[in-house]
Amino acid sequence: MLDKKGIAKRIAQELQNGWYVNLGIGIPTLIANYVPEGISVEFQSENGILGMGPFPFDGEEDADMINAGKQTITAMSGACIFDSATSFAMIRGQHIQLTVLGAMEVADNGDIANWKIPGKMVKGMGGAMDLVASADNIIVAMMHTNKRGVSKLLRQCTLPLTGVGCVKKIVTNLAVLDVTPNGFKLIERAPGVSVEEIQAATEGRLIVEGDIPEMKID
Amino acid sequence: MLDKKGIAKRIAQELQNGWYVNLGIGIPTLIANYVPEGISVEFQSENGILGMGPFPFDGEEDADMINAGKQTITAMSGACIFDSATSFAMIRGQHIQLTVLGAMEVADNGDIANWKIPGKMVKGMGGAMDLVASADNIIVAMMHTNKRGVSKLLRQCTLPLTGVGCVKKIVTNLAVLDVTPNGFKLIERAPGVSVEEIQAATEGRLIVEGDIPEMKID
Amino acid sequence: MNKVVANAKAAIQGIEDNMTLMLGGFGLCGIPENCISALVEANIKGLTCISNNAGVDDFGLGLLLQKRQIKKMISSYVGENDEFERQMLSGELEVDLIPQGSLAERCRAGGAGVPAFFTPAGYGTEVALGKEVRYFNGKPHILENALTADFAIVKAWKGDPMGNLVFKGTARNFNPLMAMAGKITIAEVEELVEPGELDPNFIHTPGIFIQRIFQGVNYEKRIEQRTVRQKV
Amino acid sequence: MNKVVANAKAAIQGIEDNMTLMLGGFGLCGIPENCISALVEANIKGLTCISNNAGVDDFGLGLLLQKRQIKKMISSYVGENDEFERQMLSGELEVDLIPQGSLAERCRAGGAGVPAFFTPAGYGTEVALGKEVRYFNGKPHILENALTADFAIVKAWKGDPMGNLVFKGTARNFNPLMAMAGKITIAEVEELVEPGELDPNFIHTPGIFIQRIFQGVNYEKRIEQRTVRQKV
Repeated sequence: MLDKKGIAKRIAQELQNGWYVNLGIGIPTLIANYVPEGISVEFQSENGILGMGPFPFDGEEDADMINAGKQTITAMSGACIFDSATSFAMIRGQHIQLTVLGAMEVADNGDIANWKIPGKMVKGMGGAMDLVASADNIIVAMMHTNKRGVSKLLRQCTLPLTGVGCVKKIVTNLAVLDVTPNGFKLIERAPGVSVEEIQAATEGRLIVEGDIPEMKID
Repeated sequence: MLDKKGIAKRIAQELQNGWYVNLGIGIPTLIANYVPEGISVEFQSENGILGMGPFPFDGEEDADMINAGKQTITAMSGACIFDSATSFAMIRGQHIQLTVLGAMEVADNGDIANWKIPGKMVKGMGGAMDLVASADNIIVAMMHTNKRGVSKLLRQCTLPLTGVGCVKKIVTNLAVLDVTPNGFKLIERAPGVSVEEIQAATEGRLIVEGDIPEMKID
Repeated sequence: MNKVVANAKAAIQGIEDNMTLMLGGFGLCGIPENCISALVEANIKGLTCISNNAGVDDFGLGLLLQKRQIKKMISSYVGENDEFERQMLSGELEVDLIPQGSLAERCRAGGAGVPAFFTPAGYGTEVALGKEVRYFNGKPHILENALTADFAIVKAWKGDPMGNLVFKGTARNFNPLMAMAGKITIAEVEELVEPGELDPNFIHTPGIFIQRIFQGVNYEKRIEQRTVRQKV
Repeated sequence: MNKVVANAKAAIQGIEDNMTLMLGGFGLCGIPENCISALVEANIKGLTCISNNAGVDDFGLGLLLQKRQIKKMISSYVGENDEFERQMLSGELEVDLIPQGSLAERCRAGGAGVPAFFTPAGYGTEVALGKEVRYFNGKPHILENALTADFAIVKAWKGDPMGNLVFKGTARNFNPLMAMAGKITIAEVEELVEPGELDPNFIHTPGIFIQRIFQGVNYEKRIEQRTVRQKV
């Protein structure tokens, strides 16, 4: 089974040279720490920066330099700054090659819910609806089940949707899965996790074809 | 009767302090030379500059600084440069207080035709259609009749339209006229021009109420 | 052309109860601190505020929420604010949540004279309820309307008396878009410079979009999430 | 991320007969001179060119017209070009004339993932034929579609290897918008600078929109209307 770092490391293996990447808050943010050797990517934050760098050194924080999670950040050499409309022009116009975000639920048709629990506090969708509706390549990073052990990979979402039919790939603490027209297709198992365990934790349709390899994570 | 300079001088009297103004090619361009004392306006050129200044001194031309007529220009102190989408955001978004342009024909309902003569060379509308469709305050600067002596102030335009019902005021070599729901309303006569002469040169409905004063031009 | 006013109090003249305001900023970054304080002091009520976020309990728009000056918030993300939550759950506060990219584009459209446009964001969700759906290249889109405001209030780094503005870093965010969409737009700046001091080639917001400008005072520029690393 | 190619010839690899190109510039100001020469040399035919103007007889897109490489022009203003006139009147050249502001906004929309938007420009004219009309605030608007291109070719003043661009003066014009709307966008620059040399806060076109960049040579930068005044 993977921890959050492990999920981030596994998704980092998907990065390709020259990609522009938008990372959501939470597990996705960790991916920036595990970019493979020899791969050069640029991170976009939807509040208006491309070429986002690491956190500033203590004492060098600049209130005018934050990411979409409102964390203080730095800019890499070759970075650029722009307004929110230009930022979402990049996103909506499909100039971003990969979007990674968290989810509360994913359905086996690619629907995603991650912004609202009716009756509880509604914080808002932020940029998530633009991201999922626009990106060709969306990976969801999340735990396979919620805190009560209930599957988050469902036949149908129960929460209000963020986007429809948009998720392409899911990386959880248990598995890597592709979203196909016939449901979740199991691609890899997390180290030490059996197909049966994944099946048991997946409420939506799960496709298991042939031998399922175990992930390779350093 | 006014010459082209006179038309420009008369229109310059309409300028109000703090206005942003877009001047078309031809007579309108001359208006910049006659801004009244104490009035501060800024000229926009739709290819992407606000705060357009006079022509450069001989030898100081910059190929990268032109106006919409492709003439070399300078920038005033406090000018700014922007792309064509931002430029037309200013125009379409009604941030420009006055647009002055020439016309081949104006109808007494405010329709204007100034971009195409079927069967002859078509040069294109450039920014004229955006300007006339967007501006609240459009003045047409033109000669009252064409070279063959035919009226350009018509009951109905005969040429393909640039915009419908948009012209508010017309300044010609003979008169100042407002466009009203009932036709062209005569406001002022050019020096030495009689109401009868204006009537004879106007094909569209002309409204003459009371004494029509003569323009005051320095 | 001189658009300089003395201070925030002078700048907000004409803002009345029940008006619609746009306020720039993302989180607490790039917010018009001086004007928010002046609005609190003037105790203007019943406001509809269009702003990506709603501040925190004791800063930014949270100050207006505390005094119940806001009737309705139009935002994309409104976490980090207990008083907001309380007012929303109790029904005191109306809230209209909008995808962030649609919010940005709707402000720009409002300023650019584009009354409506199609976007894929929100299709198939609550956001699309009651909105026209149309397919382009086989992909569903919804029609979104432009947003405008009685007053837009933005915060810039530098500005000149004609209203030309330059922003710093990610404090730019929504400010240039909202600047376009106000019937009257107020800019507060950290530094008011002489005319001609800003390079015409590098101005973020052309002065034409600004009606009033002043140099603000006592900027706190609070940081919401101070994240740092240690020097090795 | 290094997007630098050797020269115009390398940059235009992949442009084939019958493709659609966008070319930046207004008149002869800010046009991609090097790439136009390379297209002439490569003798690519049947092109659809989206460009505000069509050059003059012996410069700019006029060079492609002379060699009959252009099948269709999509522009707002095409005067100043006798060969253009001849080809259009003889029916050799298709021409689609678009209001200048709609052209700019349609390119931006193409790059921004906005498939269509409403604009008042052209309502009641030939431009509106066959287009949907809708009233907003009592004013008629027409629906315009986004424009995209197989390749967009832009000219900037300075650029870095990641594709970040800075333009000079009114040579900016359509270049930043078309840069957004190309499936592949080529930037030719007067000066290719080192990474980090351009201030992140003052970049006109973010590198994300650019796929190939090179430093051009022998810029003529011809002036169409040399207008000057004399020193007194």
